[in-house]
Amino acid sequence: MTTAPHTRSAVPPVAVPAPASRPAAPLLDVRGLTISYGTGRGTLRAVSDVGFSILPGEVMGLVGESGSGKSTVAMAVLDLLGEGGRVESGEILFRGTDLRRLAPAERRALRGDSIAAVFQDPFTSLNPALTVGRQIAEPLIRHKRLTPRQAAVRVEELLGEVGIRDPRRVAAAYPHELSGGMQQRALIATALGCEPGLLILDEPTTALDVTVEARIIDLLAKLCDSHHLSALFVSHNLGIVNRICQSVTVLYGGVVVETGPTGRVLSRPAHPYTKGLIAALPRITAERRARLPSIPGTVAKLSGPPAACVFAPRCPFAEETCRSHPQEMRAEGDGTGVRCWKADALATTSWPDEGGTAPRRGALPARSAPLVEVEHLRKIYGASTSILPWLRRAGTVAVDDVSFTIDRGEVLGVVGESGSGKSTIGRALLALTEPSAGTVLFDGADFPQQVRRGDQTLRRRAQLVFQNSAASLNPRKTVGQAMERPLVLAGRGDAEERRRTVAGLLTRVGLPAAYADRYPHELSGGERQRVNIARALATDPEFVVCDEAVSALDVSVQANILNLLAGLRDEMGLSYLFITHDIAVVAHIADRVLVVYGGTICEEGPVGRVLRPPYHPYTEALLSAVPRLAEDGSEPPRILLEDSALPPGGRGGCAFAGRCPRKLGAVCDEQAPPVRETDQGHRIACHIPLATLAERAPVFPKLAGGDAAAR
Amino acid sequence: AGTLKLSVDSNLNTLDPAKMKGGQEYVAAYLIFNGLTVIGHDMKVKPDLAERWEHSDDLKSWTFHLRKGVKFHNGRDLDAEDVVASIARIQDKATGSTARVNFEIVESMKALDPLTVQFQLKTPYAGFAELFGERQARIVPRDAVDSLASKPVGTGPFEFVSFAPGDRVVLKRNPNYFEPGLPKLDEVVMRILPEAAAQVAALTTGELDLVWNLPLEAIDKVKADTKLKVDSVPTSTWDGVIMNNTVKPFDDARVRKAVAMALDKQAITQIALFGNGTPTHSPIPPSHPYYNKDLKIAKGDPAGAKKLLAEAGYPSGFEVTLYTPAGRATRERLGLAVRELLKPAGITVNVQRVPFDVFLKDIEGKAGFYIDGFFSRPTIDTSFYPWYHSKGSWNTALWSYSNPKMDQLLDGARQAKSEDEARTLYGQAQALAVEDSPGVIPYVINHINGLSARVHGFHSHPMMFLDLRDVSVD
Amino acid sequence: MTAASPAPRRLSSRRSALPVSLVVGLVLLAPLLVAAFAGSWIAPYPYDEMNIMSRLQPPGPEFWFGTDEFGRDVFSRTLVGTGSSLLMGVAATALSLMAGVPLGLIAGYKGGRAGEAIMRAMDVLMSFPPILLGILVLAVTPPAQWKAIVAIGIVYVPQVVRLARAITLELMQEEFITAARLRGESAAYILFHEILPNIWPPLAVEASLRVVFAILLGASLSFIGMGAQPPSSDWGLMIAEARPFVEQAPWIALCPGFALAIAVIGINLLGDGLRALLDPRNTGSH
Amino acid sequence: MLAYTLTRLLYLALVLVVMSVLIFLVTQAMPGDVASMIAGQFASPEVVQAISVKLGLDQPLIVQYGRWAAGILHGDLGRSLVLEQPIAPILMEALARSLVLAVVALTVVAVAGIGLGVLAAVRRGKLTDQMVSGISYLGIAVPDFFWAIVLVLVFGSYMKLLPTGGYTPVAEGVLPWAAHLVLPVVTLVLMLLARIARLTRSSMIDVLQTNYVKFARAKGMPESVVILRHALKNALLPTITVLAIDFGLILGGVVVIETIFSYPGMGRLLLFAIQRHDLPLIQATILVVSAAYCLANLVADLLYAFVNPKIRHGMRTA
Ligand SMILES: Nc1ncnc2c1ncn2[C@@H]1O[C@H](COP(=O)(O)OP(=O)(O)OP(=O)(O)O)[C@@H](O)[C@H]1O
Ligand SMILES: Nc1ncnc2c1ncn2[C@@H]1O[C@H](COP(=O)(O)OP(=O)(O)OP(=O)(O)O)[C@@H](O)[C@H]1O
Ligand SMILES: [Mg+2]
Ligand SMILES: [Mg+2]
Ligand code: NI
Repeated sequence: MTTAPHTRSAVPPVAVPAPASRPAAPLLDVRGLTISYGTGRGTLRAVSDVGFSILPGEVMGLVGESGSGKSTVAMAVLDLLGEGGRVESGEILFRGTDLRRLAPAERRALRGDSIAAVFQDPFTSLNPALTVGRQIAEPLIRHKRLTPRQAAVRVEELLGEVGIRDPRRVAAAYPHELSGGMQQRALIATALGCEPGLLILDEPTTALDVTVEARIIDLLAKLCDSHHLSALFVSHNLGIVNRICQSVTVLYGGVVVETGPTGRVLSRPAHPYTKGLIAALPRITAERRARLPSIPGTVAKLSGPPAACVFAPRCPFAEETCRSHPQEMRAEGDGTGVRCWKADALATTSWPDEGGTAPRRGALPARSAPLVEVEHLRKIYGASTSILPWLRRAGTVAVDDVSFTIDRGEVLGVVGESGSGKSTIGRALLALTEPSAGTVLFDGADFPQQVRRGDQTLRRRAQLVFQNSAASLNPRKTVGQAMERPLVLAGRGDAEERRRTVAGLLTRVGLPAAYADRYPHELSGGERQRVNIARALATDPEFVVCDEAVSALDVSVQANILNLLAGLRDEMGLSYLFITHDIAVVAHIADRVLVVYGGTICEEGPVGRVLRPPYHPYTEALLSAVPRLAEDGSEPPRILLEDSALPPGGRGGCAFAGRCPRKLGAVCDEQAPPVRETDQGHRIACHIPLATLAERAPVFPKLAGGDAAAR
Repeated sequence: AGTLKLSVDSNLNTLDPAKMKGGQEYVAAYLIFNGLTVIGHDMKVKPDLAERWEHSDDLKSWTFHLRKGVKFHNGRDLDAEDVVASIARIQDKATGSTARVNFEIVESMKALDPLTVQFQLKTPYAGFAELFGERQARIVPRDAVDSLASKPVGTGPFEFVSFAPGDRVVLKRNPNYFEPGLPKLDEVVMRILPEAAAQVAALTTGELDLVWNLPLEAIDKVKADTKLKVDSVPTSTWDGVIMNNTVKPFDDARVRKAVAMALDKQAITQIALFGNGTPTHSPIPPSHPYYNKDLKIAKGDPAGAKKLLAEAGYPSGFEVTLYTPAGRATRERLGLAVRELLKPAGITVNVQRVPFDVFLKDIEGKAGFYIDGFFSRPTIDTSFYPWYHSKGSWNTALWSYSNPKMDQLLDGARQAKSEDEARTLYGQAQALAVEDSPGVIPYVINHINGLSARVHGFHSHPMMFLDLRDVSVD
Repeated sequence: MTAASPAPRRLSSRRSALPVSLVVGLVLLAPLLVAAFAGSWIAPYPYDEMNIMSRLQPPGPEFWFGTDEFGRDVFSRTLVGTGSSLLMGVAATALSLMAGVPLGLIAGYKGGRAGEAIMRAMDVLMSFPPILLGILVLAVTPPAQWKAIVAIGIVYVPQVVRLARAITLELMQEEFITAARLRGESAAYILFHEILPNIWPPLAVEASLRVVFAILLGASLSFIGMGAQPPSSDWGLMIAEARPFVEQAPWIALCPGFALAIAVIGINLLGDGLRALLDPRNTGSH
Repeated sequence: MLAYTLTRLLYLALVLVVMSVLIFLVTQAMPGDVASMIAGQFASPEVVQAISVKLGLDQPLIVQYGRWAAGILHGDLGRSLVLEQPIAPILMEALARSLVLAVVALTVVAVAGIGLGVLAAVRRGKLTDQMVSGISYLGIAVPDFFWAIVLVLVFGSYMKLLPTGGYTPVAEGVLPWAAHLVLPVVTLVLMLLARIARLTRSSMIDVLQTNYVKFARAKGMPESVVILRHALKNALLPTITVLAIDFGLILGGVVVIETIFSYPGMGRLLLFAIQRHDLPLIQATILVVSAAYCLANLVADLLYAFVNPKIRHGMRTA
């Protein structure tokens, strides 16, 4: 990093020279860009009059909620808008030339050479039918005119540069043989191959696990430094933007609402939307509270040029002027711009916080018998004992000897990386999968066994809220029909009564009763998730498994749903098993946490205890990888895990041993780690003595609430 | 000299003459094998392997003298034992030869010496020599009977070369053929081309020299082509509307008569044969000297038929299923014509096509009403007696017709001392056949071959054989 | 960290304009449908009336599409044949759907041994030459159109099973199925109330193609003498019977040939249109 | 991959065993019988009986099946009752001829169909696309026998350019051999091309919308490389399956086309056998056809795996 204002607070102390004076010519200068899509139902103006510039060596973040036009802008720069997409007006100046004036062949020559890209999803961005090496070599051969042999050499260098230890093997591999992190690194290597001036990164880490994501982000930051790269970094994750970008542009409804240096925008947001966005983010370090602030309303509809402030319908500070006049971008010094005439007036006003800091509901009722008891749960998928020797398979151990309990009214969070068995645990609890071993007791009764016997009565008392709100509603059934069905099964009343119940449930989750007649596709994602929750509540359950129930939602919607769930828990005394990979969400809503890795529980305890040392090495890595905003405090050095393509752990030893940065030796591989208890039900399964584990510095020094939060 | 390429319309099942059943197979049989006698183009019996023959006065003992020096294609000399073995094989039920019934009349047979064979008959039979002109009665080498089906060995003008089922049979000139200077051709290729259009197209492009049994629909086209010609000959091959005389409602002669009355044979001949045939009353064709010219071919008379039906107790007609064997175009057309022509008489006919094997098993001789057809037979007796005599082999299996008067006439004809007597008797029999109408025989069919102008010396044979001995190709 | 993605749109609103192909398809099919139901009333002549005097007449004012070798009016025959030809396609398809969809549903839902068994059985059925299946069904008893329909229906069962199973397997991944199981729904309810309604749109498209294939296979069966029986005027049979006269009297084959082509194109377009109507996102078509 | 192939082969064997039983039972159930077929018109019951005994048709079904199955395991397909010849050579000859037809026709179909499909997908919505669609419709709309008749008329009867029927072995010269193949091949191509082209078009359109194609474009690859290297290989998968099914179809006999062009392939052999009620020939033919069909499918799946390394991988672990 040689230029650019270093508001980025988080980068570990790489040598950072003092900011030089701003060089005059931006590398990429986008002016008045307006883009529309022709769709079956008319023209959709996805982006209106967007402008920003990126200086050489600068990484600019482009943030905004889903559908705000981030990808559209990125693709317009690449000239890859695809069918129906059309740049209506504006200029895209790259090194001073307007790309729009170039012939298609000239733009193609720039692509992959001077302007390279990495997309969101490495799994789909690599051609499954070609080896990784070949795909990386393509632009080298094309733009740099290398011979295939030279290219092959260069490919290995590049792979080494992005931190792949065995470049030769990886180059010869097909994409599916690599883990997500390795695939994403291969994409980055491809992008770097021709030493581009500008890198377009469209949500390059969204599809990855937190720990892998942290690695990739670090790598990108380092590469931007070492290669003196400029980048357009598209993301909706403010934490990551905070980590890697020097400046940020915030899009809302296809319009730039705010732009400025990262540190300033994230710590002192000027536009109401930015304020809301930041406020709605659950924080690990924040005070534990009942409700998160949220932005009411739904995403702006994009059809014509904005006639008023795009955010006005959802803005708590809106006045008549906002609803009648389009807003001008008001530029200030240090590259800051805000599209709100009240920005100055609101400078010190923060987003209204309905829930306030009211403490959450009081202590849990005295421990009675737990509602859910899981003992030695084990689930093996796909084992086969065929008579044909070549068909015999050991199967995947998804969950390996897991035991825990959930009290009435308790929220148990489950965190862990993808494939660690979180969903399997949830499904086993609901008797959706038959456990291979172990027992699941629900209110003292053996749930799976009852279901096996055809007794469905317990079903009513345990429900599930899904991750994918779209997939969990039958597209052919109205909301009302979907919600009515559990009532019918429960033998609940006549049609009229059922209708009333449905209406009541809808109101309870904050939807108009008239929504009962809508089809799922007529609802927004947040509304669908509310319907899901309402459906789960239809039978008055006592226990709800939320499997990534908020992961697919935008920050503002997520806040809404979290508030709803918390409210229901408080009102109805529900217990949740709350599965997520977002530790901040768990920290916000859960009472206790299970950290799972490779199907085993490596750490368990009250939230406040788990977030503090002593940590299980995996928990520590996980926590350190969480991207966070500046105000959460300076980031400690991240513990980077090698991402492994292999399923975790050798059986018999510690599941995490293969990737553990603090591995002791053979003992980790061979012996199951002992479970050690610190206090208040805080347990860690690790060979390393507790005292040693406790010596580590806390990952969140500013963790609010002190020990009190841990109760 | 040269190669003659001809086509037949259907696959050959077998090349074993005793087991042959289809015209296309007989084509091969006459090229590869000989009988003791042969039916000439004039329908008269001629010597073939037998130089001459004589019979005892009571017509019960027949002696045949074989030609000297005849060799099978495998080089062995023909002798009388081969004749005995060939006929014995036909007599064996397990062989399944359709000619077996012909030889039921044989009491015993014996090779008197290598060139003389003698048959003792159970009953006197004047037409015995003609029986050896019958298609299946070919003389085969007694030591090679097992491979006849796929590798036939005979004494005929052409030697077997190869047989690709479904595709072709290739024959070459027999250098040792007993008629000096014959055959003229070096090679004969029999292609199996089931599609009429393909046959005709191949003939026009010169890929074929001869289409055996030219499809009737194509005659006009071939005639129009100057490079092609059509050769046709009347035969006594006939199709018939078979009514089972023991099955209701056809057990009533009035009903049968009504059906016969309603059918306009002229129209039927037009529809089914496009006019390439002649209306007749019985298997005796109008071209034959024994044909009863006093019997008129009546126009269809639906009104009369209706009346007769009413008499028989069917004032409003009846409904009946008419079965036709699938894949025989003329017979299918005949069936449809019958359906149409019986409609005005009040008879509702449902035509049903059945696959040929099903037809053989379940329809022929069992069903009440169906279309069937028979190849011309070598003699008047063999074409008439089996169908009309109450003990006739086809009769019992076809329509079960029985009239003592008819039996008397036919038995008499068999022993008739003079041509005139025979003619009179057969004339009366024909009249009786019309009167009783055991079934309706609407026409006899012309046998037509299409050939290229390059082919010389070809004459269509009334028995539908293919005689290529004298044929040459430019 | 949240992975936000725009909610996929499943269905367009039904108010959107009808796809062109649907309209064209319907326009093409309309006269055929009329003919199918009213053919024998509209037809100028009885379909089986022979007239030796006017055989093989070329098209003219008296006989619009000429006459065949029996002097029957080709146009009338084609009209009357519409019903049986279309019925062949529709009924055979309906049959294959009725047998195939439940089997496919079960194979997809149950998986495991039952599913495996069903699929292997389908493999066996599929490797049976369709002609033989046809012949068998037709030959066991006297041929009749309904038997040809059954034969063709059976021939297409495996394909339908495969499709239904594939969609079911896909749907089984969807969480609304889990939701139903979670409610304690019976397998039958899940199959017929949750999965079936979602199978319907792609199946409708498939069905339109099947109808086409069934009509053509029916025609082929008739063509080799295994389907419709004379003097019926099934199009395939008509074309088969016209074969020997195709040079002297091409109109005998052309009239039913055109009718067949119009039906096939019409149904195909209808299928494409349906697909477009039901799912605007789907762009490809087979 | 090996394990997968083994499993598939095992399945294939299983399917064939089931098929053999089924074929046997089903053919037994067919009406008509070979004995009366051989005996001919009006054979007396004793004759039919005698023939039945000679052919062993009077034995219990299990015995007959056992004998038949044992024969097949020894590579003996039995003897045709009607032709009185061993079946194997007849069958192999017909199979070889069908194979020739299948290979030639499918090569043309594959090349032309994939080409057209890709073209239509790339020019989606444009005139080229519509023309390809139009041609497809024509191919689908007009039944194969109609095409066949038209071709016979035009090329055989009017233009007299090509032989309209039959088959000439290669031994008699390459030119006549090829000439005899032209019309049946063209008919088959007309019949099959449309489906392949449309299928390729639709999967190509799907693939062209994937991320990896977009990424290839983002790398600055020219369209030709994007389409041929990146898209086509992945788009071909469904096409391969359909080609395999078509291959099985032609091997199993395209009765109508074979009849019209008098092509002595499997279809006509089967029809012949069925018409003559020659059970051993029917059974052997269907068994071989089924085996060919299953094998074609297996090859398609293996080819699938070859084209798509992901599936290959799945096979290794499966
Ligand atoms: N090909 C297209 N055709 C029609 N509309 C489109 C197309 N691509 C995107 N849109 C619409 O344009 C708007 C902006 O989409 P874009 O993909 O740029 O959003 P985004 O900010 O990248 O969202 P996300 O965070 O979900 O990736 C959305 O309303 C989207 O529905
Ligand atoms: N139905 C199944 N058949 C076979 N393997 C399965 C099945 N479901 C899950 N698995 C495997 O079990 C392991 C645990 O899966 P699970 O879905 O419980 O993980 P998770 O923690 O929920 O992951 P994610 O965060 O991606 O949802 C994984 O390796 C997965 O591949
Ligand atoms: Mg995007
Ligand atoms: Mg999960
Ligand atoms: Ni720098």
